[in-house]
Amino acid sequence: MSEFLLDVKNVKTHFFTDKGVVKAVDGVDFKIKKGETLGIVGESGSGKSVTSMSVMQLVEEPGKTIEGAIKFKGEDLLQKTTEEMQTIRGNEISMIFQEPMTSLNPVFKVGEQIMEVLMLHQDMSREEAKNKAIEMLKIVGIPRAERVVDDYPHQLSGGMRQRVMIAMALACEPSLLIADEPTTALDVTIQAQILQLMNELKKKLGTAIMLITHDLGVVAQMADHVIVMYCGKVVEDAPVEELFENPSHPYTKGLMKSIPSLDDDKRRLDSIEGMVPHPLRLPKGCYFEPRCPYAIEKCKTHKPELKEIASGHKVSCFVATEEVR
Amino acid sequence: MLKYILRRLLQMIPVILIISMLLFILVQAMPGDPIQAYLGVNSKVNPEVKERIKAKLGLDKPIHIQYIMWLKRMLTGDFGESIEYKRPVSEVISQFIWNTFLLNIVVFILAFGISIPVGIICAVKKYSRTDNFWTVFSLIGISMPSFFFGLLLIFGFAVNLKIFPISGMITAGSRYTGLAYALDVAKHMVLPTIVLTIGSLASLVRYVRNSMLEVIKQDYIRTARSKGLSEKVVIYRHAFRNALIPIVTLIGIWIPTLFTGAIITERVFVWPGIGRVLYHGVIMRDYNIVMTLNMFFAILMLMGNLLQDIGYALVDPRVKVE
Amino acid sequence: MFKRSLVFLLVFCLIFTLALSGCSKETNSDSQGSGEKQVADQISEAGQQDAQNVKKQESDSTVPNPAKTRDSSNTFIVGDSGGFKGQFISAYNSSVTDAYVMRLCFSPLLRYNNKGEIENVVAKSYEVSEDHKTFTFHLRDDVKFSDGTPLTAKDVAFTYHTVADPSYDGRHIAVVQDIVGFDEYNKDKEGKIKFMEGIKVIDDYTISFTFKEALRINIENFIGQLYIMPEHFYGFEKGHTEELKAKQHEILGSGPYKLVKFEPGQFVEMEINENYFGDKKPQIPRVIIKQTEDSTQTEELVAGQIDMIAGEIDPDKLEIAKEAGFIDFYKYPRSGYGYLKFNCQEEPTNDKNVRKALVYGFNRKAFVDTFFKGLAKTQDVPINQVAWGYTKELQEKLTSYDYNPEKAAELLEQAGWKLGDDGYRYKDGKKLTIHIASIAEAEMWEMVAGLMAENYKQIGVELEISMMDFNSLLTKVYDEREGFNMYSMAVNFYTPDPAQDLYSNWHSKFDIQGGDNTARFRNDKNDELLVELRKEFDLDKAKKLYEEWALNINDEMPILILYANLYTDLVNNRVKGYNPTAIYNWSHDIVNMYIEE
Amino acid sequence: MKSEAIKKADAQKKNEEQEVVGLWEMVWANFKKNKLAVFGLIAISILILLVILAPIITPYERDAVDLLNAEQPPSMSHWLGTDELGRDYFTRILYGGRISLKVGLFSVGVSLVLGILFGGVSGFYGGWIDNILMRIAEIIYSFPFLPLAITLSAILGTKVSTENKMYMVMVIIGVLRFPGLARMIRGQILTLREQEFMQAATALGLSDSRKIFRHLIPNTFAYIIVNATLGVAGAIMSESALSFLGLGVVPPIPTWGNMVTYATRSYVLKNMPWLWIPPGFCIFIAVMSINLMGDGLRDAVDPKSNR
Repeated sequence: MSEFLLDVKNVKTHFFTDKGVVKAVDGVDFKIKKGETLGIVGESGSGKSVTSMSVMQLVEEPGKTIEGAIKFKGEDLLQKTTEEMQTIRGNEISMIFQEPMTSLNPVFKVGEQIMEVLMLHQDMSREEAKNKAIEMLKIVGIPRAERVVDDYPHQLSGGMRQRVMIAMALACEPSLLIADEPTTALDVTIQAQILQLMNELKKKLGTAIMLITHDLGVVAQMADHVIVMYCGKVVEDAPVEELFENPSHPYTKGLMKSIPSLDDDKRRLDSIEGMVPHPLRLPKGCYFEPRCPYAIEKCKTHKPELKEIASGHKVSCFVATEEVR
Repeated sequence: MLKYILRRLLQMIPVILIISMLLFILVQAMPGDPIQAYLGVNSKVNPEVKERIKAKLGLDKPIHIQYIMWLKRMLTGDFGESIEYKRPVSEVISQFIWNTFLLNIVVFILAFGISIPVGIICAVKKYSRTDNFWTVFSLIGISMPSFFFGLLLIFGFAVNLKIFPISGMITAGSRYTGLAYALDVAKHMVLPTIVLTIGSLASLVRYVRNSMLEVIKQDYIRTARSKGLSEKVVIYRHAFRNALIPIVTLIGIWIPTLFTGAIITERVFVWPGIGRVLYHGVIMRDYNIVMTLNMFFAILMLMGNLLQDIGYALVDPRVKVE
Repeated sequence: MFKRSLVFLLVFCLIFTLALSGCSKETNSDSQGSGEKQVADQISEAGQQDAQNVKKQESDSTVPNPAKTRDSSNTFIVGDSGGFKGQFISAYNSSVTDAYVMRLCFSPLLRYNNKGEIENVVAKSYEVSEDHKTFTFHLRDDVKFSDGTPLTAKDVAFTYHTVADPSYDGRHIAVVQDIVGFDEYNKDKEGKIKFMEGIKVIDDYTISFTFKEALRINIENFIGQLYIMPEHFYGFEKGHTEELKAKQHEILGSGPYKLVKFEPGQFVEMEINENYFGDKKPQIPRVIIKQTEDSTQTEELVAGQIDMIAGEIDPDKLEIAKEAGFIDFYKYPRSGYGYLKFNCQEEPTNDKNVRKALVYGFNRKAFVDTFFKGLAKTQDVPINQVAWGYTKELQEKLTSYDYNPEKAAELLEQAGWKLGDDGYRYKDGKKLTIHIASIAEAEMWEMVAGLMAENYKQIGVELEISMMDFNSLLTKVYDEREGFNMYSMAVNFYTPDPAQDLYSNWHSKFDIQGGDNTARFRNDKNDELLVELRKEFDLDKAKKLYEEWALNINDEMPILILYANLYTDLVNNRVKGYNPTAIYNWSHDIVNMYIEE
Repeated sequence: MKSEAIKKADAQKKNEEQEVVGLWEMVWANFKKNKLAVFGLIAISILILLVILAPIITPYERDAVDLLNAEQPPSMSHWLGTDELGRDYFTRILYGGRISLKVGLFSVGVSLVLGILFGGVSGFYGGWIDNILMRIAEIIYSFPFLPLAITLSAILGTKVSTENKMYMVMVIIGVLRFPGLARMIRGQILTLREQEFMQAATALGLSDSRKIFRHLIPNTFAYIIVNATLGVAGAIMSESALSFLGLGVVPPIPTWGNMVTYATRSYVLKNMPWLWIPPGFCIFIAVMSINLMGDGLRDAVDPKSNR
């Protein structure tokens, strides 16, 4: 068993639309150790969600993972059959989504939806599953769990529903939990509770978390290791302290600058000029070149590769790698 | 829930009364009087004698008095006598209504039995060959007048291929009983059932397909898949349970059709159903038959609507039953 | 698979449009009027021979006949699209189909045979009193009902009293309304008067009926009108006909057959009545009348599922039956006609010349020959073809109103309707518009409406047609009696001596609300003749009266007779011994018919 | 077609300024993807075109009787042959189409307007308004179609010209159909009313009518379109059923419905196919194309449908 729980090598997931091929995920590499939290940061449209869906093999038409390998506990998920994937989903890898309001089936009781996973993967009987469901609800901090188990989703608040999602995801004690912007739709106070809950559960159940977010604050608080994605590629990969102290890729620097900090009295926030390029008309060289203040000639013509500039800190940018050397 | 049902039933009473009033006025407003219709042309009956018969049936009284007399009789369960058949309306109706019910219950089961799976498949495999096929096929059903479609089937299967009988519900002169009788009726039912079922497929398949398409896009379907459920379970349990909501309204609409009978289809296949009785009742201005049948269908329709709303509450927990 | 059919559809539409845009305009080659005459004559010549000399058209008996291999082959199955109401007893009989069952299971005092002569049935003889007001009948003493009880004069009296009962709301009241004592009996609701004065049971087998007036046609009330019902079975207390109504579809009669089974809306099954008194015993073991649908009954006949269809007029269906090869054709002239009655009190058809012009102006022969393909002709007097009053000599004397647009135009000019520049005629500023109220019987009316609109346009008459269902028309014509110039209907007379029908249809006395004189025809000479015609007992004098009446009405033209058609009975050739006329159908002739194995 | 150069320039320009796609352009873009829907659009436009251009296309008058060549099979002078009275059948199909399509579209229009009004208002407000409106809808829904048709066509029989009588038939068909749609829309709005975007709309202080007709009704668009397109078929069928029962459009005026009715006789079915195939085929094409277009429109309009 390699020491990495999840080892993603050069994964490419493209969408074959009738207007052209959109390279949503264009050669992504990263690794997650057991019990570790990996943060995936990037603007919307950078391929974060598609990466997570590729891991789960739930990419919808017309998308398809055409290259690379996703080694989970040493086995490549891309070679698995649909049935094998179905035994993994919800059992060994489970997922929670951004929109708690619409992610639960409105016509089934909340308890039923949790019990379903337990009965499917742990083949428990109905009452065993019900008790476990109640237990899970208690774990995720839902008061009066015995009553809530028989409630319908529309009877719960957004925060409560996200807790139910987490209960459902962790019911089978998966080794990896993929959280696709879990707190974006919640207000700040609830957000903090959910994040704190996820950390407790991580420690208690030893579940690795792949946390996808565009919020650097969340990453700082939760992640052990971070990768920054831009236009379907990983542009920087570093442990969290290293990244915050020493952001090397111009895009990461731009992101860092745009975080509002309490002690800074500047009224206008810095933002990165320009827009994310149209997926069908990507520049030839480095994708960030059109918006990069430090761009040099080479950036226009060649595509940078991820190179290690410090222990565990890689960056794919010519300027950044030269400077260090 | 029981309180709600009771309240809705109470609410129906004024509605039924209003319907009966409007219906009575409409039926009376139909030009042509039943006595003249019954006596027909060149009956050589003296006009004063005609007046005497009208007086006997109370047709000469002003409309509101006739209505009150009719209402009193209805409340005591006496539906009056048919001018055409000269027998109590209840007796005439009971002879024919069950034939209509028999035909329509089979059509109901077939129509929903086919359209639900087909609708789901067409939704899941959108724009596939099967989806296109069923879209066009089900449109054939509603773009052909039923008598035209009926006759085509008769000339095709009954006259040329001689597989099915041409008309009627049982073979004339046959002394079948028990199973043989049932088989004989079944043989006679095939063609009318095809006409009525295909006729209704178009709307059912489309409604099921569209409600499924709406549901399949929802987030909770993605969640279901992420829980490792098989595609079958995701579609038939999670998706279909939500698509059931608009389908329940269709069942409500269908309840009355179980009894109203298709006037034209019953006529083309000489199926002794209630449709033909109603048609003749209207043509011959047989007031009691027309009033009783239409009141029965109106009440059925109201029940159907109630069933719909209850169905909603059962199927969709979000709808509170105030 | 589906893609290809899609492409085909698209290509078809494209060719369709290309063909259109590419083609050149062609003028409408032949002229309207003259062409019509040639084709009408060709078709009608063929039709006329067909009708006149060949009464029965033998079919080829070698052709395989599916009816022979049918499981109920010893049964004679008649298809009828009219529809049962299950009112088999004579008092409440109101549909042609129910009447078949009545004639098979009950018997009348007298009836017409297939030569149009009066034939004795239950009555073995009758005589008329000096004052011609009383008819005395002597019954056969060997007539029994199917349960063996003998039929006596009491049963006859009972039958004639049921239709006079105060609570009776059936259709046969006209049979007794002219008998002495009817009004007193009919108005007495308390049931004090037990018998009508005019009906006397003299002994078990003799009964007399006395009428208010001495009319020849009174005898008609005993010819095939009421079929005798046994009092011991159908008896009811006066004023309570609901007891009789409850037994409408139960049958205890003295006819050749008795009821086995009645399946409402499907069929009626009858078998031989052993106690039948008739000299000629029935030879077909079982008879079934099956409910059919117009558009498929010919196919059932050709498939051998039914043996007979009576009274067919559609040439297309006759064609299909002919192709089958094993169907015999029995043709007979209809005792009645299809017509358009004028409203003689409504502008502009109150003017005799306008009426005549409208008859001359419409090519009835073209319509008849196109629609009936020769199996019908037109008439110029409202009487049934089989009436003995409608003699050859009379027909020669009548002015014929064959299609003559010039004469029509001339008559309209005389009536003061001058041709306007828009091709229509005007008088005192009003356009000559004819409103026709019609029932919506699609096939025939589509053709009449189409032809008439064209023909009348040419003589400057505008036609407006309003369609409605049968009973709306009845009310407009019987009650409203205005708002239309012509209305379309058809009628049948069930007697060769229709004096009573003519009286109630044309006498001005009946030009009242609910009266049968719907043409609102008022003519003194016509009234006098009709009154005499009903009375005259001497047949030769009666014929003279018929002639005078016909010539007068032929000149007044209150009615446009569209067609007097031939009926065709289609019978499977395994059934023999049948020869019908319009008033003597298979249910009269059943005892002479047999099935050849 | 646009030359290559212009297309390239367009692409360039598009890339620079942010791609702004109006709602209808997006709808049209989605609609174009659905081949069946496009086919439906073409077919129905051809039919409508033919029907409108009837007087120009065919030299014959609609009711011109010509007994000399009655019941002729299709020939050069008569592309679709002639009927029993020798009238040019192709001409009658075109004029018949005018009325059938008018009946279909007009009555669906009536039932749409009433259905949306009743369904929207009662679904949105609920409470006693919902109760009353639904009861009214129920009363109308319980009205038997046949007696009403007979009564009105008889009462108006002579006073109203045949042209207006047709519109009256269309209104009856429309009015009697709307309760079904109203209930469907009400059901949808009951569930939609609960969702957040409605709370947002209330927060923005939108007027009720804007909420109902700008926000709620478009969400029920899928059902409205399906009901409307099926409604067209239903209306054409009702008209033909009326003529089968003798109360629809009056001869000699043709509609596809009564032409099929009149041609449905065993003799005609066997020997004169040109009398029953064309009208039946036209009805089928009209109904199919309208429904295919409806499907395409529904998919195209629904933003979430092709995420």
